[in-house]
Amino acid sequence: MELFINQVLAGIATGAIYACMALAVVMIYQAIDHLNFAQGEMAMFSTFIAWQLMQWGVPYWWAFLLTLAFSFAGGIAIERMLFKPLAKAPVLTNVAGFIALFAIVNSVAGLTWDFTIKQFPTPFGSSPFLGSQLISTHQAGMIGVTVGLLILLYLFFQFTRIGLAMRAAASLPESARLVGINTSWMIALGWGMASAIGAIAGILIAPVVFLEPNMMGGVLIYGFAAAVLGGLTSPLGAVVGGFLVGVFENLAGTYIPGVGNELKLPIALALIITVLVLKPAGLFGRPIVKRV
Amino acid sequence: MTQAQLAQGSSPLLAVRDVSVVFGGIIALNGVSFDMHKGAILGLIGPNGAGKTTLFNCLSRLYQPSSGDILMEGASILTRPPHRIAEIGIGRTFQNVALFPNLSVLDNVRVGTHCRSNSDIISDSLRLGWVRRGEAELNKHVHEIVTYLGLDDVAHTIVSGLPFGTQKRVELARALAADPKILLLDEPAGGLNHEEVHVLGDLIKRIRDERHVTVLLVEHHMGLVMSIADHVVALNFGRKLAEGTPAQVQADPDVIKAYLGSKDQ
Amino acid sequence: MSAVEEVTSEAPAVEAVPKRAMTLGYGTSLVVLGLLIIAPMFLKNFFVFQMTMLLIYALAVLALNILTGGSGQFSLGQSAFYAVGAYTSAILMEHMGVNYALTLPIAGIICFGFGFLFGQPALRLSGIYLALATFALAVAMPQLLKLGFFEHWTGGVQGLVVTKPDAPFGLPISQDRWLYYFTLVIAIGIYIASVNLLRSRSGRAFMAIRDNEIAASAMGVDVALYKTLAFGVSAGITGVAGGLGAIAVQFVAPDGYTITLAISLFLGMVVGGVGWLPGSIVGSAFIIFVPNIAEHISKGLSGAVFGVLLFLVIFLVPHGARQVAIVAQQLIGKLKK
Amino acid sequence: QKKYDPGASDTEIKIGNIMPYSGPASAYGVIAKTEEAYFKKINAEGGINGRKINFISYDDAYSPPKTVEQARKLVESDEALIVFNPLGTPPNTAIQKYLNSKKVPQLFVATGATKWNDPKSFPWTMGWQPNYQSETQIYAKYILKNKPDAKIGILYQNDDYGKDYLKGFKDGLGAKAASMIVLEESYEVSEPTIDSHIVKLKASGADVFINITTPKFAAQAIKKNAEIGWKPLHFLNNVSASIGSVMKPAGFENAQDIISSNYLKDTSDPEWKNDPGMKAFDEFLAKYYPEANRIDSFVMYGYTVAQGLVHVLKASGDNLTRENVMKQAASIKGLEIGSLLPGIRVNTSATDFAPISAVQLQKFKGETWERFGEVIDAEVGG
Amino acid sequence: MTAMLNVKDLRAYYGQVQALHGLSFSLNEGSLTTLLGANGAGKTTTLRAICNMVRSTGAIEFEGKPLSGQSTENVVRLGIAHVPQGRGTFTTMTVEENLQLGAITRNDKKGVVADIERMYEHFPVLKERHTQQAGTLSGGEQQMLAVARALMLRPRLMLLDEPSFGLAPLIVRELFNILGKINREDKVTILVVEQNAQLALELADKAYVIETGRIVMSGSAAEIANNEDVRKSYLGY
Ligand SMILES: Nc1ncnc2c1ncn2[C@@H]1O[C@H](COP(=O)(O)OP(=O)(O)OP(=O)(O)O)[C@@H](O)[C@H]1O
Ligand SMILES: Nc1ncnc2c1ncn2[C@@H]1O[C@H](COP(=O)(O)OP(=O)(O)OP(=O)(O)O)[C@@H](O)[C@H]1O
Ligand SMILES: CC(C)C[C@H](N)C(=O)O
Ligand SMILES: [Mg+2]
Ligand SMILES: [Mg+2]
Repeated sequence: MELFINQVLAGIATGAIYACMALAVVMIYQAIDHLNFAQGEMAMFSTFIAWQLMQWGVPYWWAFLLTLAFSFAGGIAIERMLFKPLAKAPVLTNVAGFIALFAIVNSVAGLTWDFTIKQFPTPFGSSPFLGSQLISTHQAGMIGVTVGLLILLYLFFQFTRIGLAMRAAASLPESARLVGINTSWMIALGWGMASAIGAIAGILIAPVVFLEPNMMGGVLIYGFAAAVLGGLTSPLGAVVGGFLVGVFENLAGTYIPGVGNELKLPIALALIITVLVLKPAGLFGRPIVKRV
Repeated sequence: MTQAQLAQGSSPLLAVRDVSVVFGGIIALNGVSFDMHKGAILGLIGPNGAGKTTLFNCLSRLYQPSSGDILMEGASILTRPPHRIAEIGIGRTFQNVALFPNLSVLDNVRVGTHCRSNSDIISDSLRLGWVRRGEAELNKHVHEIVTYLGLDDVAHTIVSGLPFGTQKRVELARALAADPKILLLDEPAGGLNHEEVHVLGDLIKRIRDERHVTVLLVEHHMGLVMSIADHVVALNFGRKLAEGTPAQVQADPDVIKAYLGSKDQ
Repeated sequence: MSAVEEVTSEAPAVEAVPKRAMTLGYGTSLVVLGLLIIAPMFLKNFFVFQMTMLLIYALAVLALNILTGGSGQFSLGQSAFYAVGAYTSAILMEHMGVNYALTLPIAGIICFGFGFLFGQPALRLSGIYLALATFALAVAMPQLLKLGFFEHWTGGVQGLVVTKPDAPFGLPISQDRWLYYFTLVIAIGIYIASVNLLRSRSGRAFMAIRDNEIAASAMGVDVALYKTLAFGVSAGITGVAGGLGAIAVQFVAPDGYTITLAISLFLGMVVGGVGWLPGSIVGSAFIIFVPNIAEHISKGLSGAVFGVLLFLVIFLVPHGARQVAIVAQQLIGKLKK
Repeated sequence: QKKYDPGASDTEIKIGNIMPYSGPASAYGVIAKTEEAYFKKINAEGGINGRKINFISYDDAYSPPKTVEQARKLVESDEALIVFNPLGTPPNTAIQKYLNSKKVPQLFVATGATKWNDPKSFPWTMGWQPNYQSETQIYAKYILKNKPDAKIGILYQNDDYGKDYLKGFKDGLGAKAASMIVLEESYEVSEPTIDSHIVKLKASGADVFINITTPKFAAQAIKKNAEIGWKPLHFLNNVSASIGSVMKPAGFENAQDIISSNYLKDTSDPEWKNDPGMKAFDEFLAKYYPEANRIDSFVMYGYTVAQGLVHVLKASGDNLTRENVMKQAASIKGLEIGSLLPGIRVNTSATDFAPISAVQLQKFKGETWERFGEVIDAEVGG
Repeated sequence: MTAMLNVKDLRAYYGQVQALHGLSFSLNEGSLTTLLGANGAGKTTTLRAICNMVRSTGAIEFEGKPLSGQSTENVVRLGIAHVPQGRGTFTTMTVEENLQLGAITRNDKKGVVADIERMYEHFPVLKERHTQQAGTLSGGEQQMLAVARALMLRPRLMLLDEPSFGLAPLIVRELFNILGKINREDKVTILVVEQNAQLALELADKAYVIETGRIVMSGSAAEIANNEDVRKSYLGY
């Protein structure tokens, strides 16, 4: 029983990482109607920027804010330079573009900061949280920030005009233009916001997994899985999905005999697929009905 | 005497029995029943949202009625999956045009023959003799239909750039390619001007007469319905409001109130 | 509640090609074929080996193209099918002494079955959801191959070394050349069969599904069946490619069949032109040679250089090699006038 | 009398190499970059017996099929004399048969798998570093001796490297393995964190922790142990025994008393501040590879193995045939390299294809490794 | 009366295909003009060209300002609402969100809320369905939504592409009443492409007939309605 509780708590702690990334995934999905495979790498790069600033002596919170600003601007710049020209290209060509971006960012980060792991500071400290040795204050802080971000995103998409416009631009650009939405800038804005949220995710994740150019590889897979499980249209779903994936994979790894550990990820993914087969829009996504 | 009248008395080709459809809280169809007799053109009218398209979707098994039954030549179709509807002779067009946008007109029509042919992926890959002969025959049939509907000029064109009215005609061709017994037409006159509607009316009648197809026609263009339908059913809020000859229905006060509106209003 | 199919709405993931544009004209085909037959006679063994790999990956790209360009389903899981094909051949050859040529149809059939079965749950998914499911398959495959449970057969993390076949009947050509021509014959056979398939009733059913599922089903197309068949066919061809790959490389190991392979095949398809079968070989050349060019330009930044080259290609020809072919065709047309 | 095989001439020696510069294993790329820098140094200083080294290194992204392609390119197209220090067990396995059939030396492979020391079946393949199995055997013997009632928990990476270590450890424990090991946990490199495994290991009640992980995961494990207050006797594999790139990020306070073993000098260890070997290393870096991150243990690794190769080539003299290179590689006697720990030398023979086969145990104290005990010969079976 | 929209020598292309061959016409402020033409004549293309949704050449001026080179969204922001052929419903969003999107460029929150209520009065069925996913509405219901969404912009010029498409006769008449009303009372200039020529000509001041991308006839609505050919092709008497 103690092991069970421990694994659930450890799962929640890891789940916070996935949830964080999943929020960024949902953000970009709402903005461009697609998953950006380079998103994890962009987050990693932002985190390196923060790290570099701190190496240069910038205090934590200043580095944090500067990184957010940089990431936001960087996201917009990437969209303007690399993806705007592909706006009319087929969707799959854009996906190829994401892969190219992935390769570029990863490789540049590797050359600039090499592959040794870097320690990344946490503003929350890493002492045990509330006396429990299973969750550190950093992880608790991370859960807090994730939930905070979730609320902000939810409010943004549901209650602001720009959130509505962004969703419209992603789902049907032609009609969006016909109601006066500058679709192209909505997409750029979406990239900017997704990039900034990614930066927050990276900064929160790095103290746990250590900063290095490949730190987001695994995280992104789980982030996608979590977002898809929760429903790509729902920030709440993304967060719940993140925690569920975290907890479930731990329990699977612990309790499914024999194959458990080696197949932790496949089993978690298989579960997600099962859920999707039963509920194609994810747990919290609004099912979209097609009719003729 | 029309064929429809001749067929009266005999058992209906298609019988809709007390069909209801519910979406969440919305009752889209509420106990609708009517018969279709061989060779008839049956007009189905009613206000927007009355449930006409929903009924079509039940007939082509895209929707599952929550109660009631639909009988084709006496046998229920509700046990059939959607893709096994075409083979019993129910063909349809779609209100909002549902072509295969990246295929040519000919290929769209060829897909229409899917239920009338059979071959498997292996024979297809090897292009076995009988597959080749089948394709040749099918091509003849498809070209005949394309010509019949006056689509020769655009036969090799990709359909997505065609004018709306032409696309509707391609849909009609595609439906005809399967040699249906019943043709379900959902607003075929949409986007056509008066003259074009007239031509369409003649075409539908010709199809009925020459190809022995029974037609169920949903249309808001009253001129068309009144001129070609033998029999009209009016729906409102998912219920049958009236049924009879075009003249009867057109004069029905309920229909006027709910659907036609009086001229001097 | 009625049984309305709850289809997640997705812009069709695939920008489709009109069917007539899916293949090459006879003249061009013959020229390409001639080159493929003659070139290896004058090349060093190493280049012959590279050309063999070129054909093998071209087959795998072609398989993905049938799935995506043909039936509109997206797959990031092709590496898994490739792996199953490779391991099937390797195990049959090394553990059971089956002749290498015989292992290929077996690999194809096993992969067809595997793909067909995988297609079942994938049926309910489309677009991104399908992408995730196939992605999961790709991620899971190396881990499955490592499982201690199968270790006796798969060699676990160590993999299996495969013996390279000699030319039969004492033909006086090198192993590499023999394998090349062997692969070429298979590749041509599969290419022709694929073209036939897409031009037939089944192929039209695939494309109808790609363009409009609901309408396809109203025309009598068994959407579920054809979607899973497309998966099966695609997996089967990929499996044959995998088997050939195992023989050519003489080694199978879990690390050879990671998601990176699936991504490469995907890039090959995009670069070659989605839905344009002859593009497969162009795409295959891209994924084999461009990384080499990239590392030649800069070792430390080879990834970045590769990314930049890829961006250049998709900026210039967002529709892939197909676009080049169309432009060329128009030019030739003009010249002829 | 001069004798040459392809790749060697009066003016140059072509050395082939394969490394994962891209993809998930790209961290190892610096090994070849360091080697390249070192050969630059050798060339600048006049080359080897007057011949310049032409170092041709290709990227295989750690994918065996690509390794085969690159190896064949090196042999058949570039006509390199040897393939030197290709990295990783699966990639090396993929090309072993080919290189042996072509009689091209596959020299000093960059992996610690045990199978490279097999001159009978593969006379053209030779390892370099102490093999993984013997390292964990040493830990096993240490445990048997000092803590015979240990309850052991193991965490290992689920690949060839982890499994090789695991096997060595179990062999080392012998019959007692089953009773002493309470939990074997494996993780995949795709996992973002290994926290849950640590939680599980703690819950298993283990009081000895065998940590077979690569640097990132090693640091995570050390840190997590401290966070959840698990204080077992902690053995860390040599792969991750770097002060600068593992212990420091994990936090020195969390790393106290960890036991490991090494054969190379740790660049971050203050002990070597005035060591001539380390000084030479720093001079080399300053002049030929200034952008290097000197705390990266792979830099030291590449620097050392490159010197091993230079020794072999020098010894080959003017007889630069593949056969002679292999022969010279198999007859290194007591070679000292400045970056090896005192007392550790390179030794090979016609029947011993394990150049470095000695290690020394060490314990982490304060901010440095304290070596203890003898230099142990670590050859499996030997 | 001044010309609000001036179109000169408009040519439009789909790829290599030319769809419009030099159209010129103008709309007076506050007028209601109808555009008639057979299937594929180029009516839709004309409206799309005004909003810069197809590649075109020629001069289009709106209140003296050239529209060419402006992006679609900027054209809309000038107060030009477009009810596109095929409705352009945001199918995955709710009915109410669709209406809000119509007013996305407006800044008067209260006015928007009031206008949504007004649309619900015009089309009560939309109110009933305001939380329903718009893509599941019936064809006619979606058409109403498209018109309502365009009205939400509070446009000064409205371009309607077959607004009566798929609407029941009763609703068609209501729709035209509404159009007439906003034209008269709110002084909204209207250009409507319509197959129900009779109704359109009844309501319009002016009419153009277009054939294969060229204007072949123009005049007051009454004149056009009396033309022999028009009667035969479009009115049927
Ligand atoms: N999938 C669905 N989910 C929810 N409501 C639906 C769905 N499909 C149809 N409806 C509702 O059912 C009612 C009937 O729709 P249907 O399309 O059958 O109308 P119709 O008679 O064809 O109207 P029109 O003439 O406008 O095409 C409509 O009010 C519509 O909103
Ligand atoms: N996307 C497109 N690609 C190629 N050609 C097109 C495209 N859209 C329209 N066309 C062509 O342009 C011409 C004019 O079409 P348009 O849609 O403007 O006609 P329309 O008068 O609105 O007719 P309708 O609405 O009845 O189809 C037609 O010949 C049509 O085939
Ligand atoms: C020390 C490293 C170069 C060896 C590496 N861990 C491998 O076996 O792949
Ligand atoms: Mg309808
Ligand atoms: Mg039009």
